[in-house]
Amino acid sequence: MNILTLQYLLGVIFLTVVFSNIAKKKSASIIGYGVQSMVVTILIFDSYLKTGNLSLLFIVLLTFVVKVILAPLFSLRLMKQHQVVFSAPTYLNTPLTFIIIATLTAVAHSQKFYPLTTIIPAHQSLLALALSLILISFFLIVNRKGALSQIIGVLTFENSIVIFGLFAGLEQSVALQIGIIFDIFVWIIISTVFISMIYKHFGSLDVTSMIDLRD
Amino acid sequence: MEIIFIIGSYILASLTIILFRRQRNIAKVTSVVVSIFAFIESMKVALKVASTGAYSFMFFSIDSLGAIMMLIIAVIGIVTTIYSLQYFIQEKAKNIIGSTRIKQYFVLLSLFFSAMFLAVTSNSPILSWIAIEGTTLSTAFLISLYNKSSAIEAAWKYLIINSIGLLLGFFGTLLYFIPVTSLLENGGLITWQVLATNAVHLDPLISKIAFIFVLIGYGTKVGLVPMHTWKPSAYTKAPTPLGALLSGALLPVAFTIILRFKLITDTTIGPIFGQNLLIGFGLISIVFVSFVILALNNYKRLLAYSSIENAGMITLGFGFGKAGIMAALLHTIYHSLVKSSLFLSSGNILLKYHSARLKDVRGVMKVLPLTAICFTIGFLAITGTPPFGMFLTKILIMTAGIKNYPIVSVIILLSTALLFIGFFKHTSAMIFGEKPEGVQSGEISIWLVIPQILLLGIFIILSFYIPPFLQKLLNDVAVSFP
Amino acid sequence: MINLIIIFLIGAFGSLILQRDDRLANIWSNSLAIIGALWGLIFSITNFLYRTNSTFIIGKNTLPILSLSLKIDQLSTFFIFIISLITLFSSIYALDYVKHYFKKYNIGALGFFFHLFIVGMLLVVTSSNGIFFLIAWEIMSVASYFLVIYDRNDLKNVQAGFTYLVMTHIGTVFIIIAFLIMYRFTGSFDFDAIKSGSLSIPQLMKNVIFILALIGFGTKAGIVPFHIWLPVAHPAAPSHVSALMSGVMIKTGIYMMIRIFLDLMQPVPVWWGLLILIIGSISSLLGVLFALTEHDIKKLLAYHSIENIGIILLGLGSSLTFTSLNMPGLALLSLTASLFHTLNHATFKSLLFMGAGAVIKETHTRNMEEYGGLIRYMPQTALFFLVGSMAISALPPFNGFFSEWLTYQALFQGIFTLDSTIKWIFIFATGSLAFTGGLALACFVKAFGATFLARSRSEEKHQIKEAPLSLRIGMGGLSLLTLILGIFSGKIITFAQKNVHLSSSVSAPNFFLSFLVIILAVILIARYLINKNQKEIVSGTWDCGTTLGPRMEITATGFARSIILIFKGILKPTIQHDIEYHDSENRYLPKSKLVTLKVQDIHHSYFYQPLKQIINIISFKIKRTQSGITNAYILYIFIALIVALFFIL
Amino acid sequence: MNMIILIPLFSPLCIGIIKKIKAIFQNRIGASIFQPYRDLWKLFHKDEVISRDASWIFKFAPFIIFAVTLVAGANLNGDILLIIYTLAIGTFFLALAGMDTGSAFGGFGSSREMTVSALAEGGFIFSLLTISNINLASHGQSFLPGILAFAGFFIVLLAETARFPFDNPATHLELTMIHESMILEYSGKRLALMEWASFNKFLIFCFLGANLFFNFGFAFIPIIIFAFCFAVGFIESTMAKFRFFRLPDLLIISFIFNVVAIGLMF
Repeated sequence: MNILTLQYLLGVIFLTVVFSNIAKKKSASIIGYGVQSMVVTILIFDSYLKTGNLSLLFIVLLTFVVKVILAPLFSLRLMKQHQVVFSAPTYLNTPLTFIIIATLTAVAHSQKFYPLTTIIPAHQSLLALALSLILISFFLIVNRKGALSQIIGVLTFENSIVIFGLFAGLEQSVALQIGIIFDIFVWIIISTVFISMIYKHFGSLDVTSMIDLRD
Repeated sequence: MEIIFIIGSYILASLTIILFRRQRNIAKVTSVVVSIFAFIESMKVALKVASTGAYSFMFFSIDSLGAIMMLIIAVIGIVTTIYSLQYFIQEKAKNIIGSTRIKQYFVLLSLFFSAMFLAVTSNSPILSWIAIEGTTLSTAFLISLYNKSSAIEAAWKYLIINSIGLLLGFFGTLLYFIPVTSLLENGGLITWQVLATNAVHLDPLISKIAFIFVLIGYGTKVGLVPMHTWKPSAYTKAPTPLGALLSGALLPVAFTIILRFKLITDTTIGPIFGQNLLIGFGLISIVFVSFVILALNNYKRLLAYSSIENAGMITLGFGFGKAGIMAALLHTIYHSLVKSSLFLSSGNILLKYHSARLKDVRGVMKVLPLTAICFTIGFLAITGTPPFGMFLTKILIMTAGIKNYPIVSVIILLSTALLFIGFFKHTSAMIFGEKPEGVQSGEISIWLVIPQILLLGIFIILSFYIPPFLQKLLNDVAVSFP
Repeated sequence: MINLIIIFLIGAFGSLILQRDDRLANIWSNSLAIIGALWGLIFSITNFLYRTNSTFIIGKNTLPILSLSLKIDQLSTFFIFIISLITLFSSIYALDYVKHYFKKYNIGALGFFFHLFIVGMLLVVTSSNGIFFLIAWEIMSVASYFLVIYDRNDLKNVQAGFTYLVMTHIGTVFIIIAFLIMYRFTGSFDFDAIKSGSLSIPQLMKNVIFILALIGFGTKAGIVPFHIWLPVAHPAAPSHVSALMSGVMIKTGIYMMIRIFLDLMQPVPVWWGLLILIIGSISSLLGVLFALTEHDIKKLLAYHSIENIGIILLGLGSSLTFTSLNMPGLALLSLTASLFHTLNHATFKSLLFMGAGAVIKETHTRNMEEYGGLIRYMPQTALFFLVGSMAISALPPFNGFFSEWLTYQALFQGIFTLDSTIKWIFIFATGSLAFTGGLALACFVKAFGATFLARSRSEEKHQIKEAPLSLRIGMGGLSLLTLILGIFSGKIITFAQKNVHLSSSVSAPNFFLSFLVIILAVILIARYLINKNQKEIVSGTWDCGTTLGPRMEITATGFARSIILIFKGILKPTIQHDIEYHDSENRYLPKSKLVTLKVQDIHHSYFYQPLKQIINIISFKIKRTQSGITNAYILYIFIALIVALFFIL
Repeated sequence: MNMIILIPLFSPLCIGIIKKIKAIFQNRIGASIFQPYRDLWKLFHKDEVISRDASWIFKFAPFIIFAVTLVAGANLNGDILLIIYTLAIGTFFLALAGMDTGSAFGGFGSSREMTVSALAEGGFIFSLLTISNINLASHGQSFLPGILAFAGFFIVLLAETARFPFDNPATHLELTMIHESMILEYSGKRLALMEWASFNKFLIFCFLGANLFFNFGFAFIPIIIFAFCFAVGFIESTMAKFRFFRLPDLLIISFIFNVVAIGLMF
């Protein structure tokens, strides 16, 4: 896979993240997450083709099954089951979110992070984009009010770290693979158990109702 | 070898509790037995490390820092388990909590212990990261044990903030790995030693960024100020023994991982960068907490903020370097002992007064005389009044700091004074005064006081006489740090 | 020295063990204290005679900086002498005094903290390592805190304990900073190392150390700006403890000032001494003025401790000025003056506190307005209190006069020999000392008169009986001591003047003898020679026809009203009249009229109150950051990350 | 030692002279200058009435106060502080005796007395300090400080011996009397002793003033004392008594005079 297609795929991920930032409807951001993880599996599959390392194949299958199919389906089912209100409110209105996303991407491409993005000189533009992805997904968590969209935000954040790892030449390393697997495992538990608990106690998945624990 | 036995025994304990759900107090017996076994094992490990130095095998590598942490976890572990036996009997008597929940508590507790032991002794950063992630999970469920809406909210906040922190930590570890993976092709697990040896190839700027990510990531776990927000609500809503464990054991464990990464960054770009960052965070934490404590109205949050302040003091100690490191290590040991005894005493008060608000708690000296005495000694020790050891470590940290950071040390001293006033205001309001009529005086049960007396006893002995093997371990760690 | 401390430690833990049986615990702790005090007296006197300086190291220690080393030189021996002297008398006093706590509180704890308090003081005056000193200092403060809040049913005492420990702690923080700066330049905490290395400390840093040490030890000594805890804490403690606290504990602050300013930081600029002189004069003046406004007897005595500390500081300040102008003779004179006054103040102040304690034990109230006519029921306590008040207002046959006389000589020499601004500061100091003397006299006439003389102001005074035996022995011993110290002060005065010729000198013995002879002569002549056949008829006081109720007598507030109105600039008195009428319509037949005169403590309202408000506002603002919104928390982490990345890269 | 006899012997004489001078100014003949001796003699031989509420202080105070004036008289040329503080014992016991009987007048009298003597103390010490060290004056000119010190001293004399601008010795009006109200309850020999003591005190002050300020020699002392009596008599008949709350300003003026004197002198 030459650099051009990699850039093209990364562009798709970038768009999905931006879209989930702005999208009013919650289901949109879940579908966005699905597309994102699909692209990640393609990338890992590509690095498997290049290196022929069997464990990579195992991870490709795992991520494909969990992130692309299970997670979105599960969240959509959860939304239907709890008749969660469709609109996922955010703290800032859309133009302001756009401005912040733009500034974050500019920061990621700036001179400050130059050493970070030239770990592998060839992937310079890719790494810069991946870094901006990390910052934007971090901002996504801060901006969203619903509990479900916060989880989506955290998962996108985790996806962008994985992408950055892949492009920074860590495909082979066992650490990255273990990290991904364990992360998936953790988030399955959290989303299943906790979401139902919150819903049982708070009646809605809106985080803003949970503010009585203050000094 | 002992470490495998410890972790194995904990996992085994949690399995047995799950399987033999029928028997009445299987959970209690197994957890006590296992924690005693773990204490003996970690004592053996500590003695071995003191005599022969660090050793590693399979997935584990135990150095002197790890040995000290194991000792702390084991001691706090035994005491809290003993305390929680009686604590939950009382809670069940007042039917605040059902027996299934208590079984869940002991299962999660042993998982929590095994995760902590793994985190401290694992030889690869990724394994420690997974272990810390494990602790977050287990404690999240423990916090939401009471199944009340506030407990759920506290658990949710704890979960979200800590997982973001750990993701930052994960990203930081990845950055450390980047130059290393290209070297060794076989894709084996990258250990701390591998990282340390070829840390010199690390690009200085990347190691700086990586250390920032790691510090902020694991700093959320330790609870330094900008990332401390989950602590007060988590400690208040969690069952009391867990509060003692979180602040007594989990805080130092998370801190050791930051220290290990600091070692690597120090070899690449020298200690000054790491030290400045630590001092910065330490300073903000202490100053922030010393103001907030004055305006609190809940004594559990008071203890939470006090552990944030002590975390700040420990970071400061490591930030000042040289004599400060030995003092900071001692401060960690003393803080774990005293803070857990304070938490357990606050548990007694909660059992008696049924409310954590400072306004409702009066005349503890009349209602629970022994707990009041333990609480006062704990308060005097934690705020660093001289006869106890923590004053000495505070002074040693200050002497290390006065040389090249005089203004920082003066600010710290003034804010510790302010902290003393805040803490003292609340404690004297609680201890003295008339007994509210609804509360009948008399200690609940002797088993609820012995753990605190045990902890304070160890603390007082340690503040005057440090056993040789511990002295040796401390020196090894102090030497290994710049 | 070590066995002295061991005795007190045995006493401490012994009384803890025996806490079950009140009587036994009381006897055990007080007898141990008496033995310890006697041992201390013998130790200090032998040490004083043979001029022995000894140093000890207690056990080896694992930590590098701390070495438990004691160094006893003449100065520490003098202070050990004072501590053991007053402990002796206060424990004798305590034997019977503590009986009225028997059923209420745990006597074992009282004994434990009493002994710990004395051990703390002994270690403070002998330790020669900075950290060991700080540990001893805080043991002393924490032990005395638990003694202050001993009578904890009364919430005012707990509040007093709170203010006390907070102020002491702030003082200790300043002392720690001072020691840290000394450590930074001399590389160690040991006093000898600091002393030898003190030349390497730059002058600016020496001034900083001076200011910090002055604030730190001034808070403990109770000099004016930092005195607010003293009138609150001393009255709250049991009387034998407040005698020990105001007699001896505040002197440890003076001891450390002497140790640091005159011993460690020796080549000293002139303005240090002058600043202490000014603070001394202000403290003495304000101390006595606030004492005049008080009608709580123990608070009045506490304010007088501030006044006497001011007088001691005058001596100390002048000796510091003379050393910096290298006039060793005069420096020795003024130092002996301040040390002699420390000893005298310890004796007569504890005597007065014990007297007040005996009165409060009988009348169960501290408010002087409810006393009156107690001399009829408690003649011996009245006599001892009279001796104490004469000694404190520096009337000749007693020791107060001779130490104040020495301070005057030091100040006069200052006026005659020095020039320009320094002279005017000395004149200001002498003026303030003169006025303090006069006002102290007025204050103690009020205190003695309102408490003991004339008729009782509140009715139920019949069941008052004389103070028990051990109280009277304690007070009697101390009053005898003030007399002996007064008469045999000749040796100290000649020692003080040995290398400076004073225009005049006073010899106490022949003054005292002539005084006695003349009084006897007058009595003989008047009583037996001239009117041996006159009768003395006893009848009521002249009452201009109205019945003489308690309302007719002058009250303590009335007595001091004229002086308070004269000094209203400083004291800002507010007089409040509550008039109760027979029937509300006509205003002409008042049933009862209550006049309350309140004085505004300027330090409290212009410095401490605003400071407290600012801190509270800041803490509430900062607390609001914990607002409960999860997104806000994550935002903090995000900002921290961005700031760290930008700031560090 | 001869002062112990001389002072009590001649003090009633001075008071007689002052009364005579006042009488002359009111152009009446007035009692003879020896009248005070006869009054004392009469009082010594009268019976005494002692109040029920009084304690041993009331009974014993006159002897102490009288003895104090004798002792002060004895070491007049000794140390100035000793004189000042011995007289202070006298004031101390006088005020206590005033309060002891529990009558309103005594209480207020001692409160005013203590206020006046507290404020006068500063001026008193400083004036005697200047005078006793006037010969040490370093830079020569010692005339102006002498005058200022004498003015300060004279005001203190009037204050301490309860003479005119401070207190009217002749009146028993409870609003104004200070010294008289304290000895209101006394009678018989104790009243005599108290009166005599205040006479002695007056003479001691005049002697101090004469001896220290005008060192012409021992022979001239009676003349200077007579001049003092004349001045006091003159003031008593020409000036009005000050309101109580203007007295502090007068005493502060005397204090400032002495401070300026010392400032100039050294």
